[in-house]
Amino acid sequence: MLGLDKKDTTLLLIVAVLTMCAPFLLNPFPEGSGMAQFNAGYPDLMQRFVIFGIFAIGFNILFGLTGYLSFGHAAFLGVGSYAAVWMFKLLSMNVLPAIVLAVIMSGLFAMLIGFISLRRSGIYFSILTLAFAQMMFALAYSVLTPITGGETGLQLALSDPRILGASATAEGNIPVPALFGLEMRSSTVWEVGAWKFTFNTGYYFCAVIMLVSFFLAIRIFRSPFGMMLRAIKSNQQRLRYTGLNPKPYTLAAFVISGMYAGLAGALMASMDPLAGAERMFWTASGEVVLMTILGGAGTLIGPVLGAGVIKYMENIVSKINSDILHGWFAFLPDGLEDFVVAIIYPFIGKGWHLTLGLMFMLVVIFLPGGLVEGGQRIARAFRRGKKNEAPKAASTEPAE
Amino acid sequence: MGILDVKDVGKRFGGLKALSDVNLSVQENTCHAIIGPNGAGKSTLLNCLVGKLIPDTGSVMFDGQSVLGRSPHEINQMGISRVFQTPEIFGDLTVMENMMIPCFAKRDGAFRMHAYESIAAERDLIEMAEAMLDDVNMLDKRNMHSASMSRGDKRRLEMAMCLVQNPKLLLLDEPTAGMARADTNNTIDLLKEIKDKRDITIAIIEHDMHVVFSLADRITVLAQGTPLVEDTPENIKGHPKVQEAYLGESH
Amino acid sequence: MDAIILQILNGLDKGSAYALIALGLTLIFGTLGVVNFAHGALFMIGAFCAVTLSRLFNLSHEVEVPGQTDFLGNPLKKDVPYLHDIFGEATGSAIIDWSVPLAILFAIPIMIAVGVIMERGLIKYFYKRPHADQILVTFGLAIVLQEIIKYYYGANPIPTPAPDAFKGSFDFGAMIGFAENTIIYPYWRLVYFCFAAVIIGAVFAFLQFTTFGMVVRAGMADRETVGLLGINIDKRFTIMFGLAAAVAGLAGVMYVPINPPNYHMGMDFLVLSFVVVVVGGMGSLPGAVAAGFLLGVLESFASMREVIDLIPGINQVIIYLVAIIILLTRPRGLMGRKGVMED
Amino acid sequence: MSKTTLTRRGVLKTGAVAGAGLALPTYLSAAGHEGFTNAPTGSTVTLGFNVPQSGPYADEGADELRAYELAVEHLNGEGDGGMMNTFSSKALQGNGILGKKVEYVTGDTQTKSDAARASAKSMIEKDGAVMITGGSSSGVAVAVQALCQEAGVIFMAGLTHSNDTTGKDKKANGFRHFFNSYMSGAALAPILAANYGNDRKAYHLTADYNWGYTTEEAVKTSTEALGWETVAAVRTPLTQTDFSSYIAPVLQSGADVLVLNHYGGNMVNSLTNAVQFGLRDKLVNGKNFEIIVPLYSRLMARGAGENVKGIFGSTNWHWSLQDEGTKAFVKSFGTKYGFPPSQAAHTCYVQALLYADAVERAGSFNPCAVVEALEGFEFDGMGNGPTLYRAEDHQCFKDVLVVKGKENPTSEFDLLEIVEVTPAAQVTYDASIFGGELGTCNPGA
Repeated sequence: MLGLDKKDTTLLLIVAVLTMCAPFLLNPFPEGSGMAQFNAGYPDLMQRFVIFGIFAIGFNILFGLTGYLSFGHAAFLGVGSYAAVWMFKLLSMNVLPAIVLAVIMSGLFAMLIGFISLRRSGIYFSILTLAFAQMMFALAYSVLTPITGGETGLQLALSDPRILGASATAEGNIPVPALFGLEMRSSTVWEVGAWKFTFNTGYYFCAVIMLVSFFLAIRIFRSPFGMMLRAIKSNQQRLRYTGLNPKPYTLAAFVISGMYAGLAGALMASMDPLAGAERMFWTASGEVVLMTILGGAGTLIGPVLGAGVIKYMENIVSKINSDILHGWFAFLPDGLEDFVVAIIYPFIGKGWHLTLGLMFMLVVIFLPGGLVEGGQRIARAFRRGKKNEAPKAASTEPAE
Repeated sequence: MGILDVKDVGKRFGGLKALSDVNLSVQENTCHAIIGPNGAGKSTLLNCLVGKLIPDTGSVMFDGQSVLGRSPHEINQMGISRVFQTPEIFGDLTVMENMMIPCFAKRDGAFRMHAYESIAAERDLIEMAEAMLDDVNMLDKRNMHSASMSRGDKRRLEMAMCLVQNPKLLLLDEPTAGMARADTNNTIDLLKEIKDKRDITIAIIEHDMHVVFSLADRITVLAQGTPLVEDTPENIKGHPKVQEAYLGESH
Repeated sequence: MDAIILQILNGLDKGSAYALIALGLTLIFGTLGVVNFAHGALFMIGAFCAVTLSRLFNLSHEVEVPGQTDFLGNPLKKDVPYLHDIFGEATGSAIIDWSVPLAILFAIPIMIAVGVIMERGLIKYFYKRPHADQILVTFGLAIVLQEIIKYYYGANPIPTPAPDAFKGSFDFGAMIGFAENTIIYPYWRLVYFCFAAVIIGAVFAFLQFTTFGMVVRAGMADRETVGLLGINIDKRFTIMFGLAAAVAGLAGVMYVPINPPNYHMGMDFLVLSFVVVVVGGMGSLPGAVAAGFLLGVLESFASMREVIDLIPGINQVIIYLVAIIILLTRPRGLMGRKGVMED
Repeated sequence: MSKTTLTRRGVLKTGAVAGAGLALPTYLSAAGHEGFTNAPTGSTVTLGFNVPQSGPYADEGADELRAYELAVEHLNGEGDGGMMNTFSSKALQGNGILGKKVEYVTGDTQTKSDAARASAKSMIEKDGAVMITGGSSSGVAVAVQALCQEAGVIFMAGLTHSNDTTGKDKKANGFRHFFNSYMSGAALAPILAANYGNDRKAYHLTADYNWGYTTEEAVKTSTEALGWETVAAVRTPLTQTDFSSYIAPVLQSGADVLVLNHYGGNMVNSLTNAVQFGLRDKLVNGKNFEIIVPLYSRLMARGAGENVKGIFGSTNWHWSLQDEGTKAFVKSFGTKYGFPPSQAAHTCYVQALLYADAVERAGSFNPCAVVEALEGFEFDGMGNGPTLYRAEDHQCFKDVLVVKGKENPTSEFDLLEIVEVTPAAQVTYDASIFGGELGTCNPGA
């Protein structure tokens, strides 16, 4: 289907079904129950899952295929956001022109930064990209405040001179981003018994774009171009002596992944029309690196998983406070309750960073291929359990 | 005029004279060996031919065009393929993928943005690669992870990758270095077969006299950066200067 | 002229902190080939060794102060350190006053232990793994260490002053014939600079003049060959890691009076120290030191009012700008060797 | 061959299920039938406390959270009632808000606008919070305020000092109790002139972002009006940790006062460095060299240790005030936690109470009703004397404290002493001077 082989088609379909059913899958616990804390099926987080999924998919095209570790990719996310918000301010609240401009702008920035940074390889390349991103962050936060809004971020105002569209709504509010009148923030809620499922326009818009991005990523992975990128990671010398010029290939990969980042930035701005400079700080660049490695660099689905896990930790685990903990363990005798809460407390709520750090370490120690390898091991264990007599041919296949 | 003409090439590294006054002409459809003791400048000369180094003086013409100042991939596109001393292949890729890359390079040039196409759809190239693999008896290994193969297989794969491009000139840099006798003989057989079957020019740098005398049509002896003598294998064998150069090395 | 001397002095001082951190980082890079994102955390732990010692010295019991009340109206209680009881008030106060320099002795064994445990327990399994994995695991470790410190010490900076004898500054300008108050320099920064010079000198001497150092240097140049010689590289690597941790930790201990330490100070320095190491050139110790001082001095110059007026925002980007220019003109940094971390 | 058919059938089946899922729109119900976002339906109402729990301001955030927990206790009729007893409005009954028990959710802003908005959004979208409050920086306050405006909930700002929050970036759904840069400048200048004379040369070091700019501007204008001269103003990067190269040239410039427009970690480090360079022991132009920190925070002052002694600054509130409101609050906070509250805790506590009171008085959680109840609201008994929530910009006008680092602190909390309580009239300004548009209140869905 769509020029994909059977295995990839299955993968794409699974991802499509998962994203389309996310409002159900992420809200497995009934409203008001103790476990409802773990529900992630609200629009903002679902949007973040897919947007950071796009960011990580794009990053993986560069890092997973060519092995070039960019430590400044968040800069393109920032550029995309700024471009999109400026489009909202100046042109129209329609998200399409904003996304188009954001992708173009981030592509141009990626072209320039990539052209210079790709003159070096290895850690030298990483530091060059880091330096560019940090410079962009520092300038955006300070001297470029008139363009970027500085500390408070670039946001919409009632006085924006919107060429196509009104500066303010009839009620005197700032209009919201929309796709030809379909507001990104509008939601329908479906209540089934104690469950509550939210279907958000913005989420589905992002999800569709993510699926398209994912599909394109699969095509790139399976294309001759993708093979060349993997060849670059494997042996640049041989590639050169085989008559291929690695530079345009790496630059193209850099620009493509920069455009993915810009797309993610534009979607962030479309869901929530604000662009802050922190988006470009090195920790943000580091985050996408961690997402990719955590999920499994070079695999198709890994980066999306990694993005999901990190965003889940950040948004769900960080919100559990000691009151909620006491609520959970209220059934225990008092002394034991306090003891259990005291044991768990450092790892949740404001201690969510600790859990994250431990998880990074555990995953990389025990699952060198990231979460995807974990999945493969489980699958293999099942397969082995099912048919012990089957030959072990499957295990020699390269990991995907 | 040969297919490859090296004229007055000189190269210095700081104070060290690596090459001087090298003149060499490789004739079409012959196998030309360059031999010489360690440090004679063989590798430097080779690197000057493929664009890794730029000589200080002189010219290198291939097929009527200068190769100087061109980068390795451009020189490959002109029709020169190179086999390395230790096999250079794409270790993370499968054998078949290793074969497809030169096929694409041959057809599409140094860069093409074929990011949306599918490899599976390139029937012609796949057939081409498979035929070549068949030629080197590696078709059964097509889905193997190439890094996990034996050194001999890697060597054969590398040759196949070069040959599938149908190069005008095949450069071999000590193709049997570090090989066991049996592997060396296999390689010689393989090269002989290639030579007989195809219209191809081969330039080989080699240490192993056995290999050289089994394959070469002409031999150039290099010593201290300068060609000592150039002749047929028969004449080289008994040449006093050659013996002197090689004896000199052992002392 | 005086302004320039002033900024050179400042730069050297800033640079000595950069150089010390980068030195430890490049020891690990160069000898072990490990990208250690937890190096900043080691610096931070060193700083908290000083805080801990100072807290230990200040362990107190409460004594009621007659006639005064606290904010809730209860009788005011004053803390009296046990050291006062043990050594008498004068000696006790003096020991507390000197807690930061004393912390050096306290920190060395702790830092070496931390380094050795880290290497034996974790890093050793990552020598053959891709750099990306090393980054992930050491970054995770850095977060964990940081969070542990935050859990016990809070997020706010903790003031830990230098001994009274080193408070304040001296008028360096007046000494060399400039007008008064043009070039002033705090005593403690002078101490820090000298301290850094001694540590750097000691590390170099250690690598230069001991057999151990020779092997390590050989290992930095060509690890495989040294391994083939049958030398137990593993043990030496462990010691190197301990040494690097100690250097980072000592840099942290002595940094405490300059800026009050907090749990994320390591992360603040991390990116900068990577830039320093890379600008210096991978695997080059002198390169790292030179780059540290160079970037420190340039940063100081960029923060001059006259320069900022000329190029607004230059102080924000100078380090990165210099890094980019150096890496583009010198492909392997100032003194880097070919083939180290280029793949 | 059979395998292929199997897959295809599997796909068809999945497609059918998905189709069925989408074909059930009749069961869907639109949210917010009450006419505004997250209208509380049950016996409880949820408030969102969005404070920094990680990053450099985590301790300040923790103190804010303590204050909120205390406020919730008091609102629900537990504890000693704190400021509810001294508050001039007596609408609050101690039975929750409008009879609904107050519940709360917490989130981590990380002091990043993105993260703050994400956690505020999750409170609104997932937990049904009807009001968001908290924060420890202006960047976050402005970002979250804009979000609340868009979503149709009330935002009660925590610690935010930039003029922008209720100036250029003001929003109808947002309210700020904390004071701002302008007020700091206006309150400080006369005290500075009185203590240091009218003939001073000031050197500014300013954090290079919005809050720094507005503070520098405010202090500059108000001191220059009293005869001071500004020698230079140098911008320092946010990420700067060592300020030596900025501090060292100060003496050379001929300045005799250094103004540190820094907050948080920047302030701790720049002040420590300035004292390290011995600036305060110097005599310039025949006068003692002085340092000024326009915005003081006790929590941060602690980080600078002894270096704060004798240094002037301004603060929103301090626990050593002697009015009834302050005493009641300090007592209940101190009893519960064992140490006195910070100004961040105070402003957050007051904001929570003010919101609850406004809802009681309006008789509705509808944001527009709350806005109406808060606009122009005058109250007392909350620790700052008579206070006005100005209708034009949703900024509180109240007395501003000028404080000085204490020479002989009796405890680690007793670091500041109050020098002067500048009356509200002296720091009041025209609502239009900072631009921006309030817009109209947005009740959301």
